[in-house]
Amino acid sequence: MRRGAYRLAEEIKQIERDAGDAPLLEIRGVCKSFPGVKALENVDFTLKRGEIHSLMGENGAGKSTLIKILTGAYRRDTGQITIEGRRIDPHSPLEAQAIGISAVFQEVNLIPDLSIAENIYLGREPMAFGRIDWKRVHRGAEAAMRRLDLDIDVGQSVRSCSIAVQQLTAIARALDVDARVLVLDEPTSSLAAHEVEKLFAVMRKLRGEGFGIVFISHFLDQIYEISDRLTVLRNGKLVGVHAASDLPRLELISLMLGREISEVEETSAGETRKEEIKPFLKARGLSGGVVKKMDFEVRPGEVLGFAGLLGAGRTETAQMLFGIDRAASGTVEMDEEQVRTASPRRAIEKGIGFCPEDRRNAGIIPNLSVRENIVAALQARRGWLRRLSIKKQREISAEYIKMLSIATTDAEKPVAHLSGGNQQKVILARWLALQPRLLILDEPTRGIDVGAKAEIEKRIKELCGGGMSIIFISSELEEVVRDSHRVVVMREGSKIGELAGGDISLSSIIKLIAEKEV
Amino acid sequence: MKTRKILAVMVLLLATAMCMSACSKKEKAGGKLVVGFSQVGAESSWRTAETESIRSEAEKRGIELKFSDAQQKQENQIKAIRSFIAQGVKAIVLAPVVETGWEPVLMEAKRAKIPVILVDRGVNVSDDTLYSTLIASDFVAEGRMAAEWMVKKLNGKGNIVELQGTPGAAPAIDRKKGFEEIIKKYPDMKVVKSQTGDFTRTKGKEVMQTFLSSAKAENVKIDAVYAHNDDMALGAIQAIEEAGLKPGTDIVIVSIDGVKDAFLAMIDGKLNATVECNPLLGPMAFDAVKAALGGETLPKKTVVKDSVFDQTNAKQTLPDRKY
Amino acid sequence: MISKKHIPLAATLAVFALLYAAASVSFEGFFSVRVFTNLLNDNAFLGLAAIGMTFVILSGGIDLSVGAMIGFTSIFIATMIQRYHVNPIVAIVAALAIGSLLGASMGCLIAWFKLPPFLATLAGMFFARGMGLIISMESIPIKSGFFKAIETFGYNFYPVTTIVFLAVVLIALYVAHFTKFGRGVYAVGGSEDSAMLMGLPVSRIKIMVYTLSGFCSALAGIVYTIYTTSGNATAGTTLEMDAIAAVVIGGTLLTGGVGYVAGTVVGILILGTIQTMITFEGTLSSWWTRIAIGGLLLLFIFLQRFIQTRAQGATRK
Amino acid sequence: MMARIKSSKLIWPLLALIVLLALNGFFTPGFFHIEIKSGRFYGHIIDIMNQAAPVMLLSLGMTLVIATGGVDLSVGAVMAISGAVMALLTGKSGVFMPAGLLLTLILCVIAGTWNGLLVSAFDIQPIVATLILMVAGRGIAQLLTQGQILTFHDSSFAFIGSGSFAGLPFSVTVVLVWLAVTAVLSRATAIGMFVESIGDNTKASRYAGISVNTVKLFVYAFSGLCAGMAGLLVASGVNAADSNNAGLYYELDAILAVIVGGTAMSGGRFSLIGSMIGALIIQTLTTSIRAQNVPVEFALVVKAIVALAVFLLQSDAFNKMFAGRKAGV
Repeated sequence: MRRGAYRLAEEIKQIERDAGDAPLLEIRGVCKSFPGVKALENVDFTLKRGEIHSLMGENGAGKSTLIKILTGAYRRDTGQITIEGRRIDPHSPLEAQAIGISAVFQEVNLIPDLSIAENIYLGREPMAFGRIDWKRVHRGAEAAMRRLDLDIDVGQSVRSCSIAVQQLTAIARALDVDARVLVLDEPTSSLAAHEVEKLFAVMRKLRGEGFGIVFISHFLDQIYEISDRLTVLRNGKLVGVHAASDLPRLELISLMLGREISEVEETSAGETRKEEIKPFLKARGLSGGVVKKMDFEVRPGEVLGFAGLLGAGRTETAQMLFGIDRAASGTVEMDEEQVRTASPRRAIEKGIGFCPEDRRNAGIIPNLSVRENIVAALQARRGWLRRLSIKKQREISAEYIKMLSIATTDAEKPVAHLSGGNQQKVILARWLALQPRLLILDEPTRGIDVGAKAEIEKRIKELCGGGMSIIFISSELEEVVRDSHRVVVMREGSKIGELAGGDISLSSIIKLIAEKEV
Repeated sequence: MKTRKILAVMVLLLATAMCMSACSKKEKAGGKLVVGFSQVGAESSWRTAETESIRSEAEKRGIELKFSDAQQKQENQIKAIRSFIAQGVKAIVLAPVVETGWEPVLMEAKRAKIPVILVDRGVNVSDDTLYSTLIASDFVAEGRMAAEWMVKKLNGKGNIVELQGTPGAAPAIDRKKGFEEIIKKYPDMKVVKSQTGDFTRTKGKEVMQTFLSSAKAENVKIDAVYAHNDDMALGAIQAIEEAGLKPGTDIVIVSIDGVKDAFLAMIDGKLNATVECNPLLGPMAFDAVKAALGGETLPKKTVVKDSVFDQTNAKQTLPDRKY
Repeated sequence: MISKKHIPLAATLAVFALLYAAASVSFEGFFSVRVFTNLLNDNAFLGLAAIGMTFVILSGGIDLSVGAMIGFTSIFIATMIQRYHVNPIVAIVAALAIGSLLGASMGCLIAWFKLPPFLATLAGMFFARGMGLIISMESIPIKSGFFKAIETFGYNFYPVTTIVFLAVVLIALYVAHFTKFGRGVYAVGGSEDSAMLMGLPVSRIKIMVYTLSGFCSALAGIVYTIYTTSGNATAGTTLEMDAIAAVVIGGTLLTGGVGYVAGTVVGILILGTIQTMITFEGTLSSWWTRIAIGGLLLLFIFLQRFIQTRAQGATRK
Repeated sequence: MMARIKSSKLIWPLLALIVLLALNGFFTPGFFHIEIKSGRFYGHIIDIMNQAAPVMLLSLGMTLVIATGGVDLSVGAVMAISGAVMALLTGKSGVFMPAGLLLTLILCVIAGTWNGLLVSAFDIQPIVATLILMVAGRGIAQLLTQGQILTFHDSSFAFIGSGSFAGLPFSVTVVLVWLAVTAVLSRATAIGMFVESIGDNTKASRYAGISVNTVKLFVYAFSGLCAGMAGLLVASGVNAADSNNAGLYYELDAILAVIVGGTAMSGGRFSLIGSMIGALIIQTLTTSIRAQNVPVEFALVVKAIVALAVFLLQSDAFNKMFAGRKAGV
């Protein structure tokens, strides 16, 4: 099987020499169904040599399915895929790689306990005298990482690295596998701005070398910055292929959402207020891990944004507040009374909820139903004796499925079967069901589509109207600016400033972050 | 700070080891005769009776006994013997878990000039100078005796069910062999069912329950039960009683070992006979040790006299039973 | 050149050294070449089984069939030689082939049909033990010149069983750290999904891991046969638990992906030392022996945990 | 819908049990023959229920433990401890029987809690944590009885394992009552959901405020209690406490029963009924081997093959392959 693939790759190279301007990759009429869902219906897609082609669409539009078919993780039902006119049929990621298709996925797929170098070379280690040539592995890995302008110890385990470095490692691996088609599925969602720039530089370089790159991102700015063409999918169907320069942003959004443009226009944070209301939560000198002496206050009914670059300590602060990590020092006061949140359970008792950044590992309980996922925290707070009746659970879940328009046919479906955005909404529902006083949202919009994002932002505002307070952590500064009443700006574990009301703007935050770094 | 803590733990460990050895060291100062005893384990009362016999005898004679429990594993016994040799014991008493596989390690003992006394089971070696003597019961003979008693009781006619010991265990194999040898001669006696009860009461009861149900369904009468040890017989008695039959009367039951509970069952009329297999080998074993160290040549095998007890003589024997 | 990730391994080794030192101080005659050679010789077959087990556990699985494989192999070889007068070398090669085949079949069940390793190998354990008993319930002594020669060699030079064990340790170290297969095992144990998406032949690696374990336990059976010059279908009962304990004590995580072959070797030595200490002590009743083994296991696991968290704390800083 | 999902998971073990029984009906003469004598039923089917009782009790606790993603290897040893303690209390010290039962079971809960502490508070892998008690526990039981088999002389205690109730062995009643208790405990409270949630994703469960350690502690303690009851049942059945052999290898049967019953080893969704069916499958197999008079040496191989067949029947991958082939033809 593998030899066949290898031979195929050889033949493809032959054709490559003969062929002129034929598309590098062509997908025609691909269909794929899952039980109860038509994930892809008759989808076409072409990728030229030396092109960065963005695949656009909401959650559930079929982007991930298409990618998985392309990389051999799924088998298509019908349709054909050709590389330079040659029909291919990858059965596994291994075969896809042999053909020249490499992918980096949204959720980083690496082996956490192996080193960066090992991860880059896993499965294709250079051999010398019948043994792995570790020197070459290390040198090669260092070179591959330097190609991404990253000069780090490639011997350290992936687990000990930040998500950004993990992501870059995955990209370095994909680039190094001799790919001709590179698929980047949400590669930038955990990268800081300068890291994104670095990645884009690499992508442009590769484009110049004749690679075809399939790019998926929910950052529209990035899409427009880097893409040559856009293919838009909606509900498993192809709705359009355009040159990026020909398609205005609003039109793109309307293609993706299938709604009237006016509906998705950005709304501003509105009037600022709450300055006079007394804070109910005060954190003083909170320290631990990377976090140093954090002071902040939360007032009822306000959105408190945490802004900062990756590694600024935003998530860590939130985790301390929620009792996941223990604070080395500092106090938290609620209603003038000192509270100790030694565990998430305690924090929940105090009326704090936390929507974690890592949805897959810390958010969803995959094989349990949507209903059970929604009521989990509520039930946990009630304890094991006071069980919610199934009827009550159904009511609650139905209420939130409706409120957050969670797309599921059935509340009894395992949550793992839902798309990422809908999973995120389920977790949001879990916390809303608790009606907490303070809800911490850590990257609630990461990796989800524009529509869901807009809905979540809208919901945040409504909740605050109802008196709930929110700590909002997001890598997208625009979101923070748009939604927060006050913003705590952090750098390297410390608070470096606080902005309120009309002072909140992109430039003011960036200025604060940049200020002392010079 | 980190190193200090690790150090503390290590010291703790060291102390534990020291404590463990403290008592044995003191005794060694007395210059006693040191004998190693490698026992199979503690899988049955019979076995613990044997251990106790050897222990108390050693104490009585002022011998320091190095005891090692192999938990039914031959490799553990081999390791123990090697350790005994390394420790420099004067003699080794071995109750082998199986008959084969002893040649290499016994050779080592011989080279170290340590006499080895085998108890309760022989070993299969090509060179019989590897051990001094064997003090044991003859499992095959026990099977024969049980069969002979049963033949007499049933007048050479009847359906027998057999409760075997653990598959692969030497007593199970031999007791089956001996029993079959005799039964073969009587065409009217037949072993209709034979299953393993793993030498335990629970399994003995379960297997007997199944046999009884089968017999009822197939319309076969079970006349007798032959159990490879008393425990399985005691379990079978329970099963028979629960089925509304009278053990010992409706169904004849014969087993081997002769433990106290078996005697009690015989007095109650529930068990018909048991073939004694004497575990109290301590005195004989240490006599042999003494003789071997004194340079005497011992007979290669001393067979412990086994005898059959039945309901007629159970009562007067019971007060003497030590196990 | 001890890198950060080798700290737990170094600590395990240090604990062994201390344990051994403590025993040497406490017991007369413990600190001798004889005791140390015995330690290797007596545990060679367990060590071989544990090395196969290390790979299985590293891949995130477990193999309960190793003990039964030892019993099967030993009775198989003995029957072949004694009853059918097969050349010993042929018998040994055949045993290795059968062991690998059985391992491979379990691997296929696990990789293709997604059976939990615990179950597939439990069935394998019943099967191997049962086949051994079918071949012969009675143990069989081997009276062959070949085995005699091995024994004499062992007496005059160095025990063959130890040589085989040490050779396999070296090969295993090479396989684990210097081959694609070895790294693949770590990857599959670390994250099966990722390994698949990274293009590793996950199914093939799994099948190979169980084949390797089958081979190792057959080899362990051969060493056991040499060790006792006999075949016994009940040999190696519950040995899988000892092997698992050795692997775990050696610092390999049962969840897979983390651990070292060298750690397993130290684990074997630690288990062996504990056992030797108990024999040297010589007054523990059966039950106290069990309780002592349980207690030492507990003590050791805590100690290891303590050292590991310390080490991790150090790396984090 | 819920019921449908559940039942579809139960279908394979149920089918396996039916096939096994049907085969027996065919090959074992009088397999379904049931006789009534002095108000009590007799027959293979009754034997199976009676003999499966200890493993069924064990598997109730084991189901919850496995559903949290753990495993409890110590149940066999706890069974031995339970019998030994009961024998000492009632036999040697003459404690009033019900009080003896209670004390014994409390002790077993403590033993289970010990496992739970190691697993939860000290975060030791379940196989290793329970291995410790598996090794040491039998030693403790032997220590208590000094390696002897202690005999009970209490007829009311004997009733538990040998008596009959409503024509069926009393052990069947014990199992049914305990199944009901466990079902109510896990499903009428939120424990069942917490257990499944922890088994499915421990981290997310902790973040949702479920006190993971308490739940784990509870399931191991509960497993200890179940093991204690099973130990008493076995001891009462033969009127003796045999520390050396009581419950030996029962842990494997209990684990098998749970897995055969459709609860995944990795944790998550569990089915108590499934585990009961699993235990019955195992016992039916053992009984049919005995009834068929399969030579002892073949019994293990037969067990291996049937077990494998059941595992494969349950394997989605196997079914898919089979279905695929059928469709292809």
